[in-house]
Amino acid sequence: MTVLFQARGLRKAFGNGEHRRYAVDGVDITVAEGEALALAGESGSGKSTIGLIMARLLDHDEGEILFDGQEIGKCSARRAAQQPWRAQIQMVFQDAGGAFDPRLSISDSVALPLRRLSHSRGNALTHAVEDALDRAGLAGHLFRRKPHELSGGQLARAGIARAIALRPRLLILDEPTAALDVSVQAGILHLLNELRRDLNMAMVFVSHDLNVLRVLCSRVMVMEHGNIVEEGPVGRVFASPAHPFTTRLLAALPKWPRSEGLPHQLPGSALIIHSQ
Amino acid sequence: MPVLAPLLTVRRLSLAFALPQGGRASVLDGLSLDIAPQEALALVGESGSGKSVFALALLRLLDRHAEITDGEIRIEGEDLLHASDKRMQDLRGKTLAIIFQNPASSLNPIRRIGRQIADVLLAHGERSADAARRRAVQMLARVGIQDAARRANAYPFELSGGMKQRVMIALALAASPRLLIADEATTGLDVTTQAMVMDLIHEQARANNMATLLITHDLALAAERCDRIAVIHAGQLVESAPAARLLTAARHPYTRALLTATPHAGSTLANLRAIPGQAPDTAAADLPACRYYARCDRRTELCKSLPPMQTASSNGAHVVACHHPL
Amino acid sequence: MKYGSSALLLALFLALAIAGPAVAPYNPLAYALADRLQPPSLHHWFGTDALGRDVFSRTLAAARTDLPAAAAAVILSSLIGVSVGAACGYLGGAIDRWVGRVVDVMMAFPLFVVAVALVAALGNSLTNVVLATAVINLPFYIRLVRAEIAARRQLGYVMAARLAGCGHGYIIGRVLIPNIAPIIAVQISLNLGWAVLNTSGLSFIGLGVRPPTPEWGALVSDGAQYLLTGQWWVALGPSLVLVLAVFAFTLIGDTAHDLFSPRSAR
Amino acid sequence: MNASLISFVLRRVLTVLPVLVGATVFTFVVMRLLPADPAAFLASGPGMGAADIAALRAKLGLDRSLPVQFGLYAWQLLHGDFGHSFVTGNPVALDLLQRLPASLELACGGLLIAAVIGMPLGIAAALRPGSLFDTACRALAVLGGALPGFVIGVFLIYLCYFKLSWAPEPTGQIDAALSAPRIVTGFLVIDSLLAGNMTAFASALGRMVLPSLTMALFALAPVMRMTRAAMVTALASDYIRSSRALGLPNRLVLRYALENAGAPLITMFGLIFSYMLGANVVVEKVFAWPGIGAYALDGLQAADYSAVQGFILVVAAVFAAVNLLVDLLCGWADPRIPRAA
Repeated sequence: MTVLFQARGLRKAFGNGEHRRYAVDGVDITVAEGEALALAGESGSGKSTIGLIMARLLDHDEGEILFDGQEIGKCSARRAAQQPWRAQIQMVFQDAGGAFDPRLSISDSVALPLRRLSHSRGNALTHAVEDALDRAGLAGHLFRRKPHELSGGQLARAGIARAIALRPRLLILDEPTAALDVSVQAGILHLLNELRRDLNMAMVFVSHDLNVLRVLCSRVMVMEHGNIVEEGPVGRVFASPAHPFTTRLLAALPKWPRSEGLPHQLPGSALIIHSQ
Repeated sequence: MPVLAPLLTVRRLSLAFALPQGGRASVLDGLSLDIAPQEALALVGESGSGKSVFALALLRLLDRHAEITDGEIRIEGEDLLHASDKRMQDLRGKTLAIIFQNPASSLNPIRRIGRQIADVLLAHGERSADAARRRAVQMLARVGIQDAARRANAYPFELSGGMKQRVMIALALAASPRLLIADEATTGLDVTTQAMVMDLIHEQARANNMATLLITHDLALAAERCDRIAVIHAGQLVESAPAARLLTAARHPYTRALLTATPHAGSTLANLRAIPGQAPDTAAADLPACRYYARCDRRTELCKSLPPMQTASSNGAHVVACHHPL
Repeated sequence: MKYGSSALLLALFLALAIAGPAVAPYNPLAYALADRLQPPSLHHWFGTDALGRDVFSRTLAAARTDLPAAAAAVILSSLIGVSVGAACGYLGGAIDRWVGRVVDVMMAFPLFVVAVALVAALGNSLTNVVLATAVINLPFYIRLVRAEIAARRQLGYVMAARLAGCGHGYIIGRVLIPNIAPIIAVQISLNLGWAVLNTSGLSFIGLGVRPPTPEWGALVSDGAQYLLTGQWWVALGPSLVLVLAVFAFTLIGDTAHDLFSPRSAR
Repeated sequence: MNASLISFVLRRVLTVLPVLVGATVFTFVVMRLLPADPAAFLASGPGMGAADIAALRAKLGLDRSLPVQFGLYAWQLLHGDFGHSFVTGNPVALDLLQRLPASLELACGGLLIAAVIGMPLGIAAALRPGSLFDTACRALAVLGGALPGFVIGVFLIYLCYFKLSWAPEPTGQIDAALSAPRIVTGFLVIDSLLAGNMTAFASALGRMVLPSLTMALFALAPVMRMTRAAMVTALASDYIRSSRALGLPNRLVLRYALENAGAPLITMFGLIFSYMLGANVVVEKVFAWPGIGAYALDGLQAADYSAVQGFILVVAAVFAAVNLLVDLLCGWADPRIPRAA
């Protein structure tokens, strides 16, 4: 697995004077090509801050950032828009509704990055926009709709379409399914997994929902108060957590009766109901 | 669970909202369910299913656009729908209490927490202000706040997030209600805080033989924390059963679909499946009799025309409303 | 309904201002001492003033002074206010703090104080009154736009625009300001009402417009003298028209405000 | 606990400084923009040659560099020397001190009446959003907002004095025939009461009615609109919904809302009060009321710029004092403010 993204010694503080607090306090992250990495932690753990720093939307105080072997941390977030690697790193936001300019139709919003960064125009642009929206599983008659006319699930798909339109090599997703109903969430998780496989796109999932991260990612980094407390393959970390915080996090998850596979797959199979 | 007279009885409750742009949305359609004393019932449904409207209807806190078109609600035998406003005011807090989503913002930001709890006690029978203040400090201690006497003088903004959740629970339990409704009370909270809040509610319920109604979209949370689960879809009760039974032998297609869509400890991406389509617009004129019709893979013409009849299991514990249950 | 009626009223005033002189039954400046101080009649709808001039024609002509003056003041203050506010809201930091401090000081001076000072310094002319009205309204725009932009700066679609390679100019000009345009429009319509109020108020106390230029405030001021001798109509006509004009502007502002405020949008 | 309160008070007092400094700079710049050179103007008496003008310029310090002039000017101000008014002949500071109470009397009286009428209406409208009463209040507020102070004043005089003769003649604070009571507070109504001079008291009070009513009508619209907005926000909050759900009696729920609307309401009154200081000028002209506004207007007409300059400084100082008072009251009304600042 070739290393695509590497950050070392990331530190970021907010507030000044005695209120100064390190949201990110010395974090190292490595993401391989096409990998699905989970960044797990509770609110206030600094996971979203790291997401913004990786997407170069937020300046960090210390630490270096390498993308494809090239140092990109020195350039400030304000000037990131003009950098050659801008199209290579994209992000999907938690509040899908707030992620779209209320005045523009969905296809116009998806066209914006294509127009600005890949300078495509006319038919090529329209084709690229429609391809991205199709790939994200959005129905054609929704393309010209305004954001407030779409459901939560449709907006999530449109957000993903916009992010993959430029075929970035690294995609950061901040709580992609937190605002969605369970019935719609599963569809988005399948879509993300297919896109990652088909487009060989590395994805970093920032979330507090361990169950979602377990089904989607291969590697997990657990964060608490700005530090990575544990890191490793999802299976091992979730099965036998080493760090007390991870243990407490997993213990707090609502317990589902332990059963082989789904309760309903084998009609009449005897299931061991985990005593309450 | 010995069969006692139900604490709360809801029969055929139907409710409609007058929409600002005209038309009426029938948000609840013939909802019937009971809660036995000290029972922990979960009402599980997706956003827009009407579960929170149901909670507000129980407390008659709905705004003037809502109208209860049919049905009956009785608490300890007393008819709530026709109770006077004064009587409802007495019942709220003393018999029925509720905690809303993001409980921290339910505290009056500029009033000391001790006084807020004392206000509830004074509103429900406590005569002397001093006694009310003393009992308020005891309540704070009971919900696990250390140094309660000093903390009672603090303002909400001086407390941590977790402590504010505890104070809200102390407020709700101050007048020792018979039924505590938690309406998405832990949605958006961290998993560890959620566990603390649910433990606290469970512990207080057992200590004061109080029934609880957990309203949530999280089926896993409901399964772990409640004796029985009722599933609601677009304002219709589709199924209710003891928790373990619902998980292992659900009979309604929607409950089944929810189970296969909810990620949990044992699930993998392969066996996770989304539910096609969306919940119907309850203001639409051509609403099918069973509102899961558009998304159901077992639907027939019958489901469109005839409202699904509720059939109960032999001991009456497992009820399902479907023409073609699994 | 409310929205429609105020728009109609406003259209009437705009037509009045443009077509004023052509429509006026009499020449607003022509004396006719013979029919001095006549009460309202079919010939003179608003009656005549002490110099026998037709009050109705003068009120019509006054629209050509007041409305353009108000418009000029509002355009001036909104253009400067919106750009300064946008810069502060978007950039934040030192510029935001300093401008905030200056705005606080500017708010310390009620309109009449600034107008009195400007007129004292630069001379008694309508331009100075327009300048004073603009200066006074500036802080409202700066604070409004600064707050609205700052609130939206962290929103997803702004960050998405940055991800799409858009520079700050594009984000402020093509994303943020168009999204708050309706809110600015509400402030502009409210402001127009205030501007007419201010201009006429100043000329009522003799600042800005010098006789014989017809201006609503000045007309009411002339009329006021004759109130105590029973000729109520000299002041009534212009006052009614002035109040209606201000009412039309503020009504549109008030109704539009409900349209855009989150509460009513639900 | 009170340490943070003291530091809050001190910090707030400091915020007054920029406003005062800003005001001084503003008046200094305005004075320097004057078309006429003050020295030449003052020395334009018969037989005054170029040498005399130059001498006068030196005496007035006008020949020194601007910063020095500003220093001199500021120093004078600190000593209460606002210059002399050649219209009244006495120091501007004295004139303003005598006339300030008359202006404050109007502004406070007007605001008080507006509050007594406006707040209950605003609260009642907020309690019944969307009702006929609510829409009526809003329409009244918009209409009130559209009524210029001078139109209200003029027609009140016509109606109440000329037509119905309820109100006394609108000329000045007290009937010219009566002797003004000894000045204690400068508020004629109070001073006459203190002096036990009932006829003067009745006359002063009677004469105050119309001008304060004009100011009140002028302030009624913003008071009503902002009270309604503050109450609607408070009533729509989570803590009100949960206090109802806890069975608290309605009057306690209303009290919760009122307490939380306190800080925004106080800020609103501060804003409206300073806004009314401007309206004073017009009302004082209409009612020939001897306030600082009328004084500044006369100064302007007579090109007596020291008077105008003094007026601007006094208004800025009053505004700064009002803001400080508002900040402190907000700190008391909402405990979060002192601790968060």
